[in-house]
Amino acid sequence: MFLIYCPYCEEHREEEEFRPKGQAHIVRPKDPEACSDEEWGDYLFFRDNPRGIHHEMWVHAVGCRKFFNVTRNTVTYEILETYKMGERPRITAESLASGEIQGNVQVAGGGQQTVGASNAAVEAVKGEQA
Amino acid sequence: MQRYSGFGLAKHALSHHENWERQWRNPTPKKQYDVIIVGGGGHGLATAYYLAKEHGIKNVAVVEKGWLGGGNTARNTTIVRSNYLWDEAAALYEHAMKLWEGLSQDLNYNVMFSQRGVMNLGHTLQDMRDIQRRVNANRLNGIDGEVLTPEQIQEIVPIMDCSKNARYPILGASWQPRAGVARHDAVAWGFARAADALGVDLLQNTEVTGFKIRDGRVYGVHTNRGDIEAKTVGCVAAGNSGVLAKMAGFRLPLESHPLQALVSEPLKPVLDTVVMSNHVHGYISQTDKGDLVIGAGIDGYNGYGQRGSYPTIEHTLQAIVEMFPIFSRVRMNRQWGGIVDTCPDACPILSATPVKGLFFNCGWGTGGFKATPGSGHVFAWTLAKNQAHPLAAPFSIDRFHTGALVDEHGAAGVAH
Amino acid sequence: MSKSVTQPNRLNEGGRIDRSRKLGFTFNGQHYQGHAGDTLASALLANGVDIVNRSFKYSRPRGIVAAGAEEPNALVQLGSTEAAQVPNVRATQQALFDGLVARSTNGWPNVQRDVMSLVGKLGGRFMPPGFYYKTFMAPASMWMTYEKYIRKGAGLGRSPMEADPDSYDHLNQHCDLLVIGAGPAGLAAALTAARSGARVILADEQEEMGGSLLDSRELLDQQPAAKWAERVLEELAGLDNVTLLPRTTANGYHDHHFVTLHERRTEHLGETAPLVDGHRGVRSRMHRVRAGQVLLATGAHERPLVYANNDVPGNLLAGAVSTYIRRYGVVPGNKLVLSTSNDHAYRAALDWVEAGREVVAIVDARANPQGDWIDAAKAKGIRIITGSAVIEAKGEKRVSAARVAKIDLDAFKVTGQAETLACDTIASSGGYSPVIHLASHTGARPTWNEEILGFVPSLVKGVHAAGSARGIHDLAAGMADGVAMAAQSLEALGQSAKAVELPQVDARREGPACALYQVPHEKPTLRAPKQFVDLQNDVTAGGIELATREGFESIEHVKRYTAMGFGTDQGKLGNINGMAIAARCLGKTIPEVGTTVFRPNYTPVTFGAIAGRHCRDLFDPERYTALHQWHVENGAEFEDVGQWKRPWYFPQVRPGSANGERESMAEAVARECRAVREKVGILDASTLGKIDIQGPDAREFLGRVYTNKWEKLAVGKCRYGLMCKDDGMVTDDGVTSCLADNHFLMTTTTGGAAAVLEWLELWHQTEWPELNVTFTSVTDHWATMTITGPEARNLLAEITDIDLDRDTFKFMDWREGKVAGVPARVFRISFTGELTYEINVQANYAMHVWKALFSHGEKYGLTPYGTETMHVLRAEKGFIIVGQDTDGSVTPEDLGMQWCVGYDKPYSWIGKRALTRSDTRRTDRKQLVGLKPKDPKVVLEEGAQIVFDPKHAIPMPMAGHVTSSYYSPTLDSGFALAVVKGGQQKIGETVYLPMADGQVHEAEIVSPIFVDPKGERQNV
Amino acid sequence: MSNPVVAKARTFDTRTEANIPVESPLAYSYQRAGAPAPSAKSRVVLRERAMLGHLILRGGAIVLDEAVRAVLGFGLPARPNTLSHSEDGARSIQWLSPDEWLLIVPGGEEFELEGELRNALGDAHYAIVNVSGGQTLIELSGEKARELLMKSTPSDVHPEAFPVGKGVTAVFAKTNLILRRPTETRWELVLRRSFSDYCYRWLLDAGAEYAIGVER
Repeated sequence: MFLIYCPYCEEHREEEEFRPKGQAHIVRPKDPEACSDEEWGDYLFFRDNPRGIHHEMWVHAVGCRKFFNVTRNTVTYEILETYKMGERPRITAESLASGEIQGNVQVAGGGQQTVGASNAAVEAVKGEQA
Repeated sequence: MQRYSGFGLAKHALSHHENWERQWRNPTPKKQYDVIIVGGGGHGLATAYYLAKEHGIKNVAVVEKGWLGGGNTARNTTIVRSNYLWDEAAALYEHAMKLWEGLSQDLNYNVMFSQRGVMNLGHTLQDMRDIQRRVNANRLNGIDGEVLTPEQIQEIVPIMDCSKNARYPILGASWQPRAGVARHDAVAWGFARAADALGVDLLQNTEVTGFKIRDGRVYGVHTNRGDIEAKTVGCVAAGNSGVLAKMAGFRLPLESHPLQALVSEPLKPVLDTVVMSNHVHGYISQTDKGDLVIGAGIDGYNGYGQRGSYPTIEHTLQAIVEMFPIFSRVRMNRQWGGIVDTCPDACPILSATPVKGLFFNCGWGTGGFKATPGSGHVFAWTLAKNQAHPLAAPFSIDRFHTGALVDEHGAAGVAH
Repeated sequence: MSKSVTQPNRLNEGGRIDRSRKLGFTFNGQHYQGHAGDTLASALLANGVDIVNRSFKYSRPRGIVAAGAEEPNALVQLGSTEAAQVPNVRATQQALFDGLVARSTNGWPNVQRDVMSLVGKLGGRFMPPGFYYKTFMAPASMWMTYEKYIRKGAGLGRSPMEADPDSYDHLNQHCDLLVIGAGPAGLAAALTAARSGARVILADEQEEMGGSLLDSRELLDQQPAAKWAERVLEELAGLDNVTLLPRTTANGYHDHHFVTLHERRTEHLGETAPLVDGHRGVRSRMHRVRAGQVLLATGAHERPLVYANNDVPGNLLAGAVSTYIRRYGVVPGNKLVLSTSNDHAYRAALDWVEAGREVVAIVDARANPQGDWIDAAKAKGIRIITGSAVIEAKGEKRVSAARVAKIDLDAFKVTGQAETLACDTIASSGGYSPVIHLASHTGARPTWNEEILGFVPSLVKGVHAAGSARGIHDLAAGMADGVAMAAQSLEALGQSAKAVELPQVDARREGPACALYQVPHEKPTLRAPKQFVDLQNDVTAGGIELATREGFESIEHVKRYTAMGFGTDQGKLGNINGMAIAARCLGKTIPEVGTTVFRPNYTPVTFGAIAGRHCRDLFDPERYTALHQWHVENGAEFEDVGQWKRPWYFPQVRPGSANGERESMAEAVARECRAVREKVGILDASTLGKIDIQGPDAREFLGRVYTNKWEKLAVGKCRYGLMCKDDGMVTDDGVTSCLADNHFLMTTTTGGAAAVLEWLELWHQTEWPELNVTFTSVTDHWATMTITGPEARNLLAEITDIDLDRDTFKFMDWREGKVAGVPARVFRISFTGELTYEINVQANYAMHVWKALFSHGEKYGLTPYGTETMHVLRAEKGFIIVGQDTDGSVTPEDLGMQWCVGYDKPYSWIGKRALTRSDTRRTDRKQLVGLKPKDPKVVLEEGAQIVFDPKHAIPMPMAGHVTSSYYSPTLDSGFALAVVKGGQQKIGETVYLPMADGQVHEAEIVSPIFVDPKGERQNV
Repeated sequence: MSNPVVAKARTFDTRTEANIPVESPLAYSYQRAGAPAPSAKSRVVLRERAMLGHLILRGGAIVLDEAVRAVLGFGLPARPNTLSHSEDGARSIQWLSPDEWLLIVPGGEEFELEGELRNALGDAHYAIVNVSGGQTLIELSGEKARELLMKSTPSDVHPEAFPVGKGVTAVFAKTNLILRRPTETRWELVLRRSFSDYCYRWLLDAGAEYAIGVER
């Protein structure tokens, strides 16, 4: 069971409070009508799915209800960083390979990222309150 | 190939078992093959076997980075059934079921396919609607199945709590008598031995590190034991499909998730069928050794660690104790995890790819074991003819662009 | 049958048992006596019980081998009553209590004379590894019969057949440092961390903390080692920052230092938890520990040597012999032969001699062993045979002799004439394997250490190992290691360690051990008597050799082919020996053969303890509305909808029924339906999800998440909305009302409430953070009572100050006012097609309003109805239920709801783009229609499949299925909603529904609106 | 009663005349599951504080803080997962998320308070939602209160990790609730109405070994 640092609550919390939401930084095409079926399908369903460093979105479902991003190793399950919506990761597979850590750059007021319709996104939210 | 039989066994016993032959060779890779299968699990080995047996293509290598059958083949809960909802999926799994029914004899290897019946419980009115819909569809597709009442369920599984006091009382179930379980390791070994006997090279400890691709066509693979050439390459590497696709330069509509399972200590037989519940989320059967084999849910995050989160195990055992209160004092011996490649529609991909000559068979999610012979059979046809087998056609990658998904979440929602 | 209560193998003094407290127990029907402080195993040995079980495959008699978690044989069925049965309890880990009842798990008619042993003896050679795979194949039809007989031999113990009387729970713990194992290293580590002020948990699996100190021959500060342990434990117990957990096994090491500790709270007291203040205690408790750092001081397991007939009762581990003598005052025999590869095991012979019994010989595989222990043995006059080993045990139900011979380790052969030594006990030691299981759970692969001849753990960040657990077997060094590793752990936490002074231990001279696993025999392995590697699964050295011969070269293949390590002991004794044998057969080294991967649990844990308190009534929350009590009191049957309990229907006593017989569901539903269509009904609709949406961009947001338009919805108005995922498939629906220009109240489906709220947050937080809008769940704040039917207005008018005039308070309007004196928001929306008011009040007042409606409702025929009637009434109107009439593959257009799609909205709302993909543009998609059975008496089965040609051979092409189907009292006919391929263009055509019973129903495709197609009734 | 549209959102006074019967979310639970009276043996005591005013505040911390100070005389809690309260402890504000706070006041105050806050906030971007009917508050005290919580939530409730003044949203058994520690000896659980029976039964069951008593 993971221990996850929520960048909004500024605390480590148990995985039971969080839900994974799939690959991070998926961008919804700005002009969907201009997309081909292939481009739209890519946005909806196709994912990186790497063995190793993965940037993924989680939500602090039992907590502040904020979505945020996690850089995690999908083999060791080590969490290398968590960061807020709208920020870019400091640690990437490339940065680890080159030994350089990026600055924590705020690129947008919020996120400009979403989930498409991949598995994690369509997974039923079971047993939660609303 | 040394034929196996009860008589043969007795003969070997008298010679102190000193004359058994290897079940498969340990060959040195050749430079070139007609077909390379990447992945030596059940599906890959079955593909190689049917290529050799049905299509006469015997110059085949199975490239396996670890040991044969060491991935999900070794880690699943061995359930075999074909009662899927949609025509396309039902046809594929029923094709597999028919092959299962003669598999031990075909391979001369007892895969212990035990047709003890599989029950999918319904706990809500919507569960029951879905069950009726699926069973009706199965019947018209020629697949055995019926809807059971709680009384009938209680008769088949007297130890289950079928009372109305349960938190989610059992309202009924679907029942497929021909379904059951098989001995998972034996399936891999049986296909391996039979494929080897037909000339297929099984290359263990051989890891693919890249593909040889020129002008959009595949010419072979790079491995830790050198390059191996072939103009047709089939990837059948559950838990690694995304990684292989990346090597070939494209992405797949897949996420790899941990899927956990566990066994109890061996018990005298108390459960002679397979019980699955989507709603409370657990499924259970008892092996011929006496272990209760229990499948847990899938973890929501991507993971290649062959382990998942502990609360998933807790929830599963809560469900098992809810269904079988008598198991409260039974003890869990061991848990483990597999890596399942899940597709957005809970159906597999059996498909050509953007790279000519390179095919993928993946995305079986939580239920690939049951398809093993069918998957291999259909994929071998596809590789041999360079054209999708009619049963594979609906499962091409294209469907994620056109939208023609085959949404089996209802039937496949519970991991198995 | 009462037996003599003397305990022939019990010493008159010594050990940590309480001789003043005698405990009676029963094993296989015989009564025995032991003492407080005994384990079941020590008590059985004290009573001279040799055979405790029969082996799984060959039914060979088996005795106690070990003294702890590694015991493979002594598995018993515990319990005097059916409900208290526990299968497969290791006698070595079960504390004795008065009245304990145990049986062997195998053996028929009994463990002394087992009929199956004949099969094992005669048939053993016909059952090599993998024999199942090679036979039972012909004829194919016979396999299920063969399997039936194979299954008769399955299993060890048996499941209870009654529900468990005990309860279990979880305790969530958090600490800086978790120390696992309270032996010398663990105690030293815990003391260091505790004195430094860290939050420490110390867990140990045994009945008593102290580990090897409890049976050590060493002196600490010139005192028995156990005294030091007692002192340290006393100090730790007095510290607030320390939690001591005895009888607690760390059974799983999960990610990020989450460790599960299984505490057996009452298993040493009785077979069920005793009553305290009339309340049954918690039998066992799972501590779910989140640790900052973890220190593994789990010690080592001794490896037995693998020689012929090494499974006959009387073959024990050397260390177990010491433990039974020193800790329990039990000598498990009279004449001992010790076979060893190392110095350490000599202690067993010394303990044996000091207990006053005979040591026939120490057989040491090394040519020239040197060290203090050897000198001590020589000083006692014990015969030491060097360069040799016990190659075979003699005896059937108890060891009668040991055959000893010179061996050549490198050539793996017997080099001299075997000597037969009469004895009743053979103790063996092949060295010590660090207990690396927990470290291995983290995914770290252990590494082979040639110096200690064992695997040592690889450690992920934050995990430390100390003492024997990482191969430091020397007592003083192990304790020092505990201190050092504790300091290292604290440093990692940013804390500093206070110095701890360790007691003095006399230095010992010890010589190196030699590598010995399988002992050679005069005959080749496959022809020699069986040499057992995994006793529980009857895996032999010959079996492993055969597996490698057949091409099973990976250690994982060997394990799977032979079943080695798959027992309840998970190969604690056998795995390393098995790997060594495989390595020998393959001409490889042990590390080349591979490492072994351990998975949780370290030792098995009951399902109950893992499930905890989440059982029975607490399995899953039941959600209740504010009116639940009324529903219960008025006889409602309930339907589970998500976690909610919703009234399904309200069966009433049949008019004129003498014995209070209640209506059937069909009768109740028909009555409820008629009440709504003719008079007025009332539904508790509180479970619908309700989301308060505020902000200047609320309207824009709604326009993006709903398929239809929202920019013109006026204050005071309501509108139905349909929600899709971005794949264009319908996912939820509901009515949203405009409360003020920047303020909306959204309703969702009951089951979809949580998902929809999260969905809105997702899009707001990730994609459209620039929109100024907030979402707050108010589902529980409001109770919703729906009154519907032609009399609804008349009823409501009696208790409200709201102007209900049909021209001022119109359909799809909402108003505020008082209902029964309670402030209420009333919505004129309808899910039945009748005149409807949805009354929303603050939930704490709901019961009052509900009862007030009833007190005024009688004259209007006010009738409570449940979800079933609601379903019938809405289906008559063709209103869908998301999740019943849709299944995630249905678009708004498939539902014929183009009227609810804003094709020209400026923003490309969620789901829009997907509607123009090639597959969603198909005209033969399955589309929602109505079905009218040709025979009005037929109520089609929900889920029935629809075909165009019922005469088509199987497989029969299917065109769709029935999604909703009911009997309509209004139509006096069955009717259904269905999805049919191209159905919207097929109105008037006939379809067929072939059923399981052979009947083929006929139905006509019709409009899905069956009642009041013009929608006039809601405007009466 | 209803009031004119305030700014662009609509407030609604849900209070009634005093003689109208009102039911706490636990009314049915007391009847069905019982409410054992506290005794000398009770090492945990449970007490419901029903019918309080619960408001959710959404918006930016700076503007909300100013308005709250002006109206209530104390500000928003400065740190995530903490509480602030009036001097007498009768009114509290809890951080729920960077733009969300829970304001709990004596029952009956919530409507006027909402109006005053809205007036103080003027045209700022914010939201206030009355959720008083949807939740209730339970107090736990006694020497084993913390251990009872450890059985129920994976949150760390050790005094070092959960000092007085902290409040979090927590997993609780198979649901979730708001958990806060206003004083050294007292824990508060804010439950959703529809889950309150489950939580109550859970507490009675898990608290049985501490002879839990219910103060009524």
